[in-house]
Amino acid sequence: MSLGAYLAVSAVLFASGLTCMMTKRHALGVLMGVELILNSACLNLIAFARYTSLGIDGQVFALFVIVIAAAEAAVALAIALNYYNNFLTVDVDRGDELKR
Amino acid sequence: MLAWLLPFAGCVVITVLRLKLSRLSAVPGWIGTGSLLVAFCLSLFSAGLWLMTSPAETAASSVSAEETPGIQAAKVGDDAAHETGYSPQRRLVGHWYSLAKFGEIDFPLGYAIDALTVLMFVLVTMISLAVHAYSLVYMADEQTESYQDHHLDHSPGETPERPGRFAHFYAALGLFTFAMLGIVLANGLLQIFIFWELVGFSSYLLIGFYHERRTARLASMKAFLMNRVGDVGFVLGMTILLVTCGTLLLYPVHDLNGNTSGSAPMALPEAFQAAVEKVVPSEENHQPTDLLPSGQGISYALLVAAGLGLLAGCVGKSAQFPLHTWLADAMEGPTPVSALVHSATMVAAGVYLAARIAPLLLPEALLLLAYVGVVTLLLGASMAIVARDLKLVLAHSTISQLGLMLLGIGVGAWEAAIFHLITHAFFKSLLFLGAGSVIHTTHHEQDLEKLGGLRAHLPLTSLTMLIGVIALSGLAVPYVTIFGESLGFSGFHSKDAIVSGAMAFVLKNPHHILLLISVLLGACLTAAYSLRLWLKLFARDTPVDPALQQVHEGPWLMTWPLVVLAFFAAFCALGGEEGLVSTLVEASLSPAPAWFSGSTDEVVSIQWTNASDRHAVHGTAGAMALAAAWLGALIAWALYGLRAISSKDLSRQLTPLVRLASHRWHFDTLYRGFLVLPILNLARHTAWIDRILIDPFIDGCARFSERFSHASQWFDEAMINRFFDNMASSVWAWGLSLRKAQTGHIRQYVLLATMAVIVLFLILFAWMPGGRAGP
Amino acid sequence: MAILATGLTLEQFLSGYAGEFTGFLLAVLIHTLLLFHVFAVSPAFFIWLERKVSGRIQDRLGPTRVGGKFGWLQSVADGIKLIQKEDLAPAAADQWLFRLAPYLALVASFTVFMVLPFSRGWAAVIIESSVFLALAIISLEVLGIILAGWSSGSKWALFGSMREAAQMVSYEIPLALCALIPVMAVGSLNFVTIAEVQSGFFLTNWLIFHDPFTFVAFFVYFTVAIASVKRAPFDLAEAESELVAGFHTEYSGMRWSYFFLAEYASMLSVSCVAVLLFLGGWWSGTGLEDLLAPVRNWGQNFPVQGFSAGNYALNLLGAHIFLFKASLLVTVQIWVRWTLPRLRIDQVMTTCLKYLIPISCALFLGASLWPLTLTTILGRPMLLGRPVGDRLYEASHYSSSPAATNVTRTPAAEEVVR
Amino acid sequence: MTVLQFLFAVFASTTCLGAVMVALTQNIVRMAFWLMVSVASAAGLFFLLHADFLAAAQLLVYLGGTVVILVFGVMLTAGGRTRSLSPTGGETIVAAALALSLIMLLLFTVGSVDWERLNTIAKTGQVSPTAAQPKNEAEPQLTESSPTGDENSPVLGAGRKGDTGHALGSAMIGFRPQWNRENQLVLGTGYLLPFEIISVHLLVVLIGAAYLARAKRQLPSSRRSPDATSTSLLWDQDSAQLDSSGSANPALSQSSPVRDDLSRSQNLVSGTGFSMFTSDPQSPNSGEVS
Repeated sequence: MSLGAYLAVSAVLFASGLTCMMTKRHALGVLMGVELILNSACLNLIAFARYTSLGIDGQVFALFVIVIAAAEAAVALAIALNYYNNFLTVDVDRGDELKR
Repeated sequence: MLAWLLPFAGCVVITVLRLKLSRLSAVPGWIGTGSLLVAFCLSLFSAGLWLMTSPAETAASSVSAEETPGIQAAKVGDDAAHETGYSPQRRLVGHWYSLAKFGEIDFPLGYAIDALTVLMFVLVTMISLAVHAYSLVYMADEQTESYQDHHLDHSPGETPERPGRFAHFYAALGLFTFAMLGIVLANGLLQIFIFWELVGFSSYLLIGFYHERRTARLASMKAFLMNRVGDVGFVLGMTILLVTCGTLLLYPVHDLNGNTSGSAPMALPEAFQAAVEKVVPSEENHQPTDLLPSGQGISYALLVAAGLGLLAGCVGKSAQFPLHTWLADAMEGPTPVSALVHSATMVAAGVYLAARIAPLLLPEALLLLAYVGVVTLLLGASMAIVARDLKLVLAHSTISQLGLMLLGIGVGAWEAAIFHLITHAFFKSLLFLGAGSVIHTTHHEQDLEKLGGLRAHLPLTSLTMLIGVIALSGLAVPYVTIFGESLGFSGFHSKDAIVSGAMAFVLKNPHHILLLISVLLGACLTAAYSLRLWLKLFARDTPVDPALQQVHEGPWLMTWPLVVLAFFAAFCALGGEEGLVSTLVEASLSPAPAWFSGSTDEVVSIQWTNASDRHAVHGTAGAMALAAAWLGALIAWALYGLRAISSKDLSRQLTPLVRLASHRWHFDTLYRGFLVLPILNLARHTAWIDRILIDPFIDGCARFSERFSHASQWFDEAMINRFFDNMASSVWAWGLSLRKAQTGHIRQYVLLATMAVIVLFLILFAWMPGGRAGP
Repeated sequence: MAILATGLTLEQFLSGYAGEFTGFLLAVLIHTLLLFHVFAVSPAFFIWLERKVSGRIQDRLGPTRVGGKFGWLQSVADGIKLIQKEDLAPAAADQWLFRLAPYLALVASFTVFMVLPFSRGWAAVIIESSVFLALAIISLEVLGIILAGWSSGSKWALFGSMREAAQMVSYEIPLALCALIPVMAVGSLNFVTIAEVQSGFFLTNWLIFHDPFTFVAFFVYFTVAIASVKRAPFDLAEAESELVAGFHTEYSGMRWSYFFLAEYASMLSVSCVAVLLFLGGWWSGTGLEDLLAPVRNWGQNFPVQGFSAGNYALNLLGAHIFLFKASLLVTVQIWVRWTLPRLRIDQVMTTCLKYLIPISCALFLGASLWPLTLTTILGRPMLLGRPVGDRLYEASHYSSSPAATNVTRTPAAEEVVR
Repeated sequence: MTVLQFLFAVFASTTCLGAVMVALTQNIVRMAFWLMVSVASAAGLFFLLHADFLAAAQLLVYLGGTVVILVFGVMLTAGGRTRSLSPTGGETIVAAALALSLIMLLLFTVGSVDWERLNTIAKTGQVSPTAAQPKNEAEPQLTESSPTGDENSPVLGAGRKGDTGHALGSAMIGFRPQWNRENQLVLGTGYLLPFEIISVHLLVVLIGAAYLARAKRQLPSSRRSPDATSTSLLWDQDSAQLDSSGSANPALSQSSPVRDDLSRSQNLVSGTGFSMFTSDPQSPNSGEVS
């Protein structure tokens, strides 16, 4: 298999994640989009690690990305819960209080 | 060294604590006293160590090792470097820290410990301890929130009140002691000068302690300014010495055995000697015109001036003839302070320094010093004998005794001078504390005419003061000895030493006979006024003033220092010039430089004496001094004790003289007329110039700049502000319009960002073919 | 792919005959079938076992009718009954997820067996980080359960699945930490290596007796494992006295039985992991294998080229020993279930967060310091048995894929590959 | 069709399918399911890329941790208004158009870059003359390069393709063997510091998340109105109710300002506008358990 195939999969992942972020009004839906995007980055890094001279470094970065994604999910969930506590909804469109 | 730091620590602690403690608390006093007690014990300990290890010949390195815990770190030089030829004394010199270093010249902070230092430590800490303890009672009325000062001028309806300053007092007292110890410990003129000024400052604090009183304010200011006059000389002298000798250190660094550690820089006496020897050969063919600088070498006159400058500092500090007026005014301070100032610390500093730097003084300077001492001696004595104020008598007595000491230095007998300094410290502090006791118990009554007949009420005070008076006047029972000792108190021995020094000097230089006569006259007067004081106070059995009927002794804290000091005043000079104290003093002072040993000098023809000369005339001199003292005592006895002669008649007959003396020889008037008023006038004229010429100019400038700023204000407001306002409002409006784009919807932001990325990529691909890496 | 003979994987063996792609597919098929065999039969056995054991503990007989005196076929009969039942889905349920969820749980618990070696080289997938992968897959079962609970549209199911989620997420941490302790002692993440290291004459070579920390870690691991397969006393997700039946309240019939299948398979899989990590894997610990070692060389290329009958026989023996140990542990789990009362949910969480995690952290720390300390004091890294390092060297011949290590050793196998 | 290609096809298709379904589905739990599918298939892709350890990490962290947490969060926040959270049609169309164009763009970019040449440049540090060769000739060279070098790579434990656990671990603790441009194996600097930083970061995140999500009092159910977003409004209502109830009893009305103040301070402290003091006697069913 070639590098390009993996990059194509990653592109699909990325675009789906972005779409998720653009269309989902549920806060956790947006979060899932973020996860998809991070996953696509991960896939990219590992593919480059496999097919180029990036070597083991790519996997190390991917590992860091995974860890960061987990941390980000925890914090984002906490934020979402707080958001829910304060707004009684998880609709991100209602979180425009700062604008008013 | 620890003993030196403790009072400072006490001072600091008190200063800190006074922020926290109530004004009613006696804790600061106890802290101060406690620290002094420890310091005193440490001093005693080190003195004991010093005495135990005293034979310098057998001193081994183990001795100095034993010494270290007591006197803190001797720098043991393992190799015996060159034995400094001129200083066989045991001395511990070292440096802690270099303040600054300019090329070759080093300004270190160091210490020079020898027998005199140790002795002075014991003395200072002991007297200071006595004063501290004494003050616990004397100043007890300061432990209040509202201290009523009856000496203040006030309208009858109100009593001026102020918060008590007990802690303040102890802090200043601790600082004072610390500074004096610093002088004693210092090695190097610069360090001495630092502590010198610290002494001046803390004395300013203490003299002006009752600073609500105008007199106290003026007195402290006067003391400070007078000291400044002397200090100018000090600084000048130091500068000259620094230029000529290249160092300000008194002694080279070496350990107890005189071993210098490595290549020690040349110390001051050595360098000075070298400088003098460089100059003196050019005096072989002495021409008066050669006195002034003729070549590029150092002028002899410059060296004399250096000595004179340093002496000016001593004169100012020790309240000698031209600058003596501050001391009498300094009585405005609390009495314990006076005791400390007059005995061990401030005025002693001058004499101490003079004795320390004596090898640096050329004969001209010494001679001048001798005459200054004589004049002061007589002046002080004459003022003391007519003074009505209890403390003033003692103050003038101090002036006169200090004159005696400087005379001793001036005639080359500086061992005697220091000896007298020490004995004087004891009995003068004793007298002051006794006077304080009287004043305290009689509720601040200081007038001798109102006091009197207190013996029955204050038995201990009267007894101790009698001892002090006898010691001061140098009285003794002639030709009677007990246990091989002549029957006399400490003053007898020390005064004898000075008188013999003066006599030996006069014998060699007969044209200076005036010195001897004055000394004897001074001794006579001393005995007279001191006995007068005692008789006035204690002679009669019943108080003159009925208000003093209920007077009785103060608490033990007040009387015990008196007793202790009386003991020392009586017996500290035991053994006379062969005694312990005198020996220690002799062991530590620098011996006379080479030119002292009899060689006739070219400029002022003086034959110098040495110890053996003085010893030869000792008996005669003692007899003469004793006779003079007895004469004075008898006169006083006749006048005030027996009232055989009415003192009033006598004073009426000697009216001009008495008036002159009681007006302190009009020195204050003279100073006022010749110095203060002209300066004030000058100031007035300067102020006039200021007002007429400079002020209008400045005003004009100000007015111009005001106009200018008005103009620029207009410019600012009309042009710049409007410009920025317009800009800000347009930015504001723009921001408001942009705000509509900020929907606060996170999804929209993502959408826009994605769009932007896509557009950017498209632009990149469309217009930047270089960005395409593909085929 | 599993190592069929010395230096030859099944995939390589089949490829030699049927071409690469077909060989691969065939190998996959064979592995799946074999594993599904284990996966499907063992729960049936354990369910029967549980019924009997619980019966004995409660002083009764348990199933006695179907299939003879001991009710051998009771599980089969239950299975047939469940298959026949109607497949119900509540109206309030999210139908699609509701139907999907049991399969998710099933797949997760099945996948674990993929990386478990049953004997030397007998694993469907041999990879270096198989312990890690096994732990990862064990933690996936919860997803199916959560989805099941949520999609049921029932409060009880939702509560059950919430509890399960909280419990699983918490218990994953001590589970992984305890599993890491033998991993650290051996220095490999490979199940095969870890098991091979525990070969030898006596039990002292088992990692549970490696040092005090592994000894304690085994019991902690076993406790946590019980919790992670939500067995009593940690079965809060299906606490019938509080939540009717927890996450599977709304399930019935075949889908309901899938959950049970998954649960019992999970019990077996965590027990297998425990056996591999702590209890000597497929080694009897009696030195029997050492006696029989020459057998491995018998019958080289016996039935066909690249196959070794002696080796196969010994591996078969090891697999039986392994399964026996694992079944023993499952029995202990059953025993525990019918002995201890259920904890409350807060007690469950407290047990994990306040006790088990700190304990396992302390064990981890101690286990990492233990060899250092021993080496400093005694000069050798362990008290009993041969040092792991020595054994590791020997074991490394079997642990990794033969493609790399054994190519030069067996020319016959190489021929087959060509 | 080789085995690898077959497996890639399976995993890539499920990955893409899962991702697209995440984007298309509106039900949040189904989204989570599809995310699960996508992530698990991505782990399969990682296996294919010889990153076994990462694949396991992906399964453990993403699937076992992150997705579970997400679903957990979904359940915790499911009690809100049941109004549909689906986007408007226009939004969807715009987003879809954007996403499609982005995919096109990315695919175009991927296709147009000569990766082999770039790789050669990166390896040798210079633009080699062989870069102009056709792409398919360089294909084998590309596929054979492996993160750990080759089978005979001296990297620790690299006995087999995909055995990156040892290499990763070594890199994490500071030993990173790498090939330099002269094709010699040298010891590069590892990732010990980033590793430590990431560990501390994780800890901080854990504590922070626990702090953020700590239990707070919820609003009484009667207040669950869309406009109940301002806390100041809430205590005003509370105090108003107190006053109205206290007007019947003069003594109570006397004491009401005190309680009012108390409740205000409580509200200000708790920050959510719900005070146990004020609402307990009025709405006993307020403490709804989640």
